[in-house]
Amino acid sequence: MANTSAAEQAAKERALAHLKHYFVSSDQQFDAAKMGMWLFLVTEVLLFSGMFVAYAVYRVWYPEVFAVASTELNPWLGGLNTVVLLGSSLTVALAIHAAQTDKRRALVVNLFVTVLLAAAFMVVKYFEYTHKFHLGIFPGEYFAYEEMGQRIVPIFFSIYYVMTGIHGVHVLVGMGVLTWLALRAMRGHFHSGYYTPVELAGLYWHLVDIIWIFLFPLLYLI
Amino acid sequence: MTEDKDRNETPQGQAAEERGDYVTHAKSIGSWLFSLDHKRIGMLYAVTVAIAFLLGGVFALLVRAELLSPGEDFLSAQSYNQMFSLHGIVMVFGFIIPAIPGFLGNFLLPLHLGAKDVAFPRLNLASYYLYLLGVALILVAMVAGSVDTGWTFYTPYSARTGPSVLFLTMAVFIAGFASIFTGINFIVTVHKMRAPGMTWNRLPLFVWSIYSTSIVQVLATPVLGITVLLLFLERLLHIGIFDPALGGDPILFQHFFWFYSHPAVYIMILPGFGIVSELIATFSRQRIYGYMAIALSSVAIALLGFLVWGHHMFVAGQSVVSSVIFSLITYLIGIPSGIKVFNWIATMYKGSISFKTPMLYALSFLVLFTIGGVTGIMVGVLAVDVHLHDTYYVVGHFHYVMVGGTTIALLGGLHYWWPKITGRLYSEAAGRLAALLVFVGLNLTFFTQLVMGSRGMPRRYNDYLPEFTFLHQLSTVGSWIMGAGLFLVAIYLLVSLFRGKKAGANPWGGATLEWTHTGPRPDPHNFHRTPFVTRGPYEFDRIPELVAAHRDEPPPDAQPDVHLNQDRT
Amino acid sequence: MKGHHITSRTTLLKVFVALVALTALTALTAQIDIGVFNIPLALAIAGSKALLVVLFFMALKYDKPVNALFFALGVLFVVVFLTFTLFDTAFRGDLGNVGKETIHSTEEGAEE
Amino acid sequence: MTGSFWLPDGASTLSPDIDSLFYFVTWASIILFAGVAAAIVYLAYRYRRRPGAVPARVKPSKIVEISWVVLPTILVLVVFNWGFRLFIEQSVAPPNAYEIYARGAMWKWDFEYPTGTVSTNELHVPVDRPVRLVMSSEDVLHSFFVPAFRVKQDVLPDRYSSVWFEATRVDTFQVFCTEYCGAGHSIMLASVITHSQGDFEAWLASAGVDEDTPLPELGAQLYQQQACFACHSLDGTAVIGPSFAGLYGKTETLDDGSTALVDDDYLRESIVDPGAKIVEGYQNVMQPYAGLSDRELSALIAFIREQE
Repeated sequence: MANTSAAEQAAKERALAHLKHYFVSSDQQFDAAKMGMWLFLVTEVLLFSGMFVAYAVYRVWYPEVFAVASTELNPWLGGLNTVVLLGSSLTVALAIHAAQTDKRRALVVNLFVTVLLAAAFMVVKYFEYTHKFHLGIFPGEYFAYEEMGQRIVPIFFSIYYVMTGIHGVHVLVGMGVLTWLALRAMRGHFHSGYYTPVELAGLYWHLVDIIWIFLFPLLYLI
Repeated sequence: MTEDKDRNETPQGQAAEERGDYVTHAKSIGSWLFSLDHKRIGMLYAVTVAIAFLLGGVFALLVRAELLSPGEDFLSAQSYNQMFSLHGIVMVFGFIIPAIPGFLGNFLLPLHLGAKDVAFPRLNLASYYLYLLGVALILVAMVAGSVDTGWTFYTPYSARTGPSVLFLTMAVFIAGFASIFTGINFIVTVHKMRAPGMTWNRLPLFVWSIYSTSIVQVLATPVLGITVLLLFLERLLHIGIFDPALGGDPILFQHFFWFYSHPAVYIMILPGFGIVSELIATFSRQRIYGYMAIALSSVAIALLGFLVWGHHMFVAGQSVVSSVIFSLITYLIGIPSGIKVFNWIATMYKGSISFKTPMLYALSFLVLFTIGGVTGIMVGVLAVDVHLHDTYYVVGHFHYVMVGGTTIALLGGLHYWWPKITGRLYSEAAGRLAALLVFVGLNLTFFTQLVMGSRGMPRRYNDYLPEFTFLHQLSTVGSWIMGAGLFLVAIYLLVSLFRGKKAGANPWGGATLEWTHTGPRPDPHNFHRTPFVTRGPYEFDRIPELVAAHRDEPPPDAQPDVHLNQDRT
Repeated sequence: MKGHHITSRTTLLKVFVALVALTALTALTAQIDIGVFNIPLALAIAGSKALLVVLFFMALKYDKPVNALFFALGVLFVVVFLTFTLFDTAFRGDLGNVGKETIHSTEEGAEE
Repeated sequence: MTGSFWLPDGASTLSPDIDSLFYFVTWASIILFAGVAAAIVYLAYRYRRRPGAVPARVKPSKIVEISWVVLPTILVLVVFNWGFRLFIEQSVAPPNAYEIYARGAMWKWDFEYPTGTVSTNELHVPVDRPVRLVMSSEDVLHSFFVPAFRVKQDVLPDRYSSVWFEATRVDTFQVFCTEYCGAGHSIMLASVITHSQGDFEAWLASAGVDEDTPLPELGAQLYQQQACFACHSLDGTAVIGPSFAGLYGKTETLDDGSTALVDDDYLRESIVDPGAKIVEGYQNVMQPYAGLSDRELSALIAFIREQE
């Protein structure tokens, strides 16, 4: 028993090093940070909700055009991307687990694997985009792709580009943050007493994954 | 009027004097511009918001001056449209949304909660600079061949007019982030940073209203972000979602825009409610009547505010089903506002009412907001709105609520907390004269607009039929009187900075923590000992003996780290 | 640290396997055309996947209830935004004061 | 504008009902406002701060709190229901309504009758008979508003929106555009002219063609009717388009640097296809007037030629 309480004591001292003067205890600081992050995630959900509303409105008006246009997207690449992102969600959760249990090596490895999986996601996206540009499928007015008619199909692809584009930007931002955290983890900044940044980056990354979980069926499958 | 001198010496140790209060403890420019102290950030907001208000006011006076006579006086149609657009944009995004949360909210929230600072001070400073960048970009949009789309920038007109709409969309996108981060910051502060003993039903009503405003800011502003982003892409890549030529639907843009903009009007008025609750209670020296009713009606307005945006679009071509649903829910949201007004009036019953300037503004708020409210009920009626929509009646309605409501409440709050912010007293006579001028000018300006509107005068017209000339002239004269009143306020407040009498710690006999637990100006970390709260915010009858007997100190048996807010989420 | 829940690695792996399985399920069910139930089914599967991620990966299940309240409020207002906008667009032109179809589509219909 | 303090004279079958609802809400508001103001004045005076007066504790009573929730809710739902029923009547045009197509364009209104004749900025309608306007816009959002009939409906590009009214007296009524549409938003005016049934038919028959009026005079009428005045002045000041004063015979420098002599063909082309030649310093915002007959075109040109 003695050593666990000693480890407990050590973790408490290291945590106090990060305690801000206006907080009363590091638990309060950690809970405040997490609540702030959850509120930020709500704003991200509402940001994407705008695009889901645009998708729903035009789907209700032109169901058959949307069904036809979505056949142009390759469901296999979409499915692969979904599994890649689910994997990255797992590894970021494992990273948090490692930080909580003071396994620094596992933390660094998991963070880097997450970044790699995210990069793989972006590469698959790159191929999808270039394939479409090659066919002449551009957003809105520059749409030059005859097979499916000219009227509402460009709107489907505009919504597709806006949704996946903004989601892609969020993936890139996530990659940047996770890489920065991995570098700090290598220098031993995070341990069971102080791992808030890893926790918050994990929450953000899970949300980016959830957005793709909804994007995949709506755009690729139905 | 008897000054309440007997009880404003609070238990201040000697330490405060050497270190100086939040203003004097550091003098350099950097200590102000990059300060993490919520009170100094509040001051930065105050200066920028005042400049934005001055700018918006000048545009308003130009618009009214052009309308003095029919035909083209000194503004061409194009520049008149730019003028009213800029008046709208600068006033909405530059002044009225950030003003009370940014200035008074920042300054007072930690003080009201008994906390040392907000939950995320760095985020607080970042929010200020994002807001500043947003206002700067609006000015760039103004100079670069300005915007003539009105503050609503409806497509397809906004998609085809001059290029400066791009600057405008960027400015609004960035200023939106400032609003989101402030909202997040305040919600976490209220949940996590309350002093021991400060339970939810002991929070001052100003905190309740700022909390409700933050809920609306967090839930509504992201949709403005996506709306403005889609408009930006519409103009750059012609993505066609709002462009009828490509099969898009301009009414969808109105849905996106008003999903943010109606809750935004509650972002504007809720803080005003908070200030009026504080003023009415303190100057009637009476506990608020129906404390929980007022507190919960703020939250109810915040949440219901998201279900009513369609009442801006009754004649825009939306389906009759949605118009009927929106009109019905619009009525349900009128009720909480009514509850508040009735409860404020009931608070004055059996009170001991003093008529200092803040109370004059609070009473004129009650009168003007009632007019704003009932005209809101009028434009909420489906059949009558068909006649009144987009006429000066609507202009009169929302100015009664925004100028007669929020701006008057802000002026009341400014005078009420002026001694606590600057440590000086302003001249009471000048204050009352200015309040009268503003009241008269406001009614003259906007009541005539109500009459013009119901007679069929459309809004956003730079030229009008001769029969409206007299009413326009009345309205313009009214705007001069109100302008003079506001200018007078600016003068005597600035004068009081240098030559005002020194104020005590509690010149009005307020009962909330910033009056009873800090010196004339709060020191950098607000409180010497985190206050242990044992009473409600408006229990004036319990102040004297409590302060005298130091019973506000934590009771000896309380464990040192007893933090009641820990176990409560 | 006291009070911080640590989700065991086995639960994380089990949740991951469930998520991949659901992805496969939604990919398969999309092939077979079940008419009007296509969209609700796809949304139901995506919703359950999202719930799994939120409860276990983001540990909302073991977290303070107020965070769950905020997230639920956000999702509620997305639903409000969606349904009230669809009240308009799905029923547009219900009483004839506005055209049910756009002029372009009526002309196109007339041409064929 | 005669009419009561608040509202212009109503001239449609529905306007009396709408006015009575408007007055009900106005009077209810005035009574509520008077009550609030009286309570404030009384309480402020009765309980003004006097030395030594200690405010007495007031226990908030549940009944009072409930009453000022329930009473306003009832009042407000009554008003909603009344407004709802009227709105349904406003939205559904009677089946036998006389249909006219209206087109809103940047800063003018065109009204096309079943007989094919197109009248600009002047809507002639029979009195005591329901008229249904089927409206669409050629560019941005506009809104058709006739205060006297208490009707308003936004005019949308690419989607028909309709409004109906039944005039109750013979008169001329003002039409406004109430959805912001740019520089000419405030001069995009038109007028509704009601006739008895016989006069209306007579106007409809003659409106199509009139051979006798001399060209310059017809041109002057068209200058007003087609709202040329909105953008082209006669006194040399440039408004949105070049002024007609001394225009004929001038050589204009165009925005691509070339020059063009202003003669009959230049004027005809500038009316039918304004985008072809844009004079330096002006924007390409003019709508093509393709609907004018040859006689109307030559009348306009004759009129412009006369302007020094």
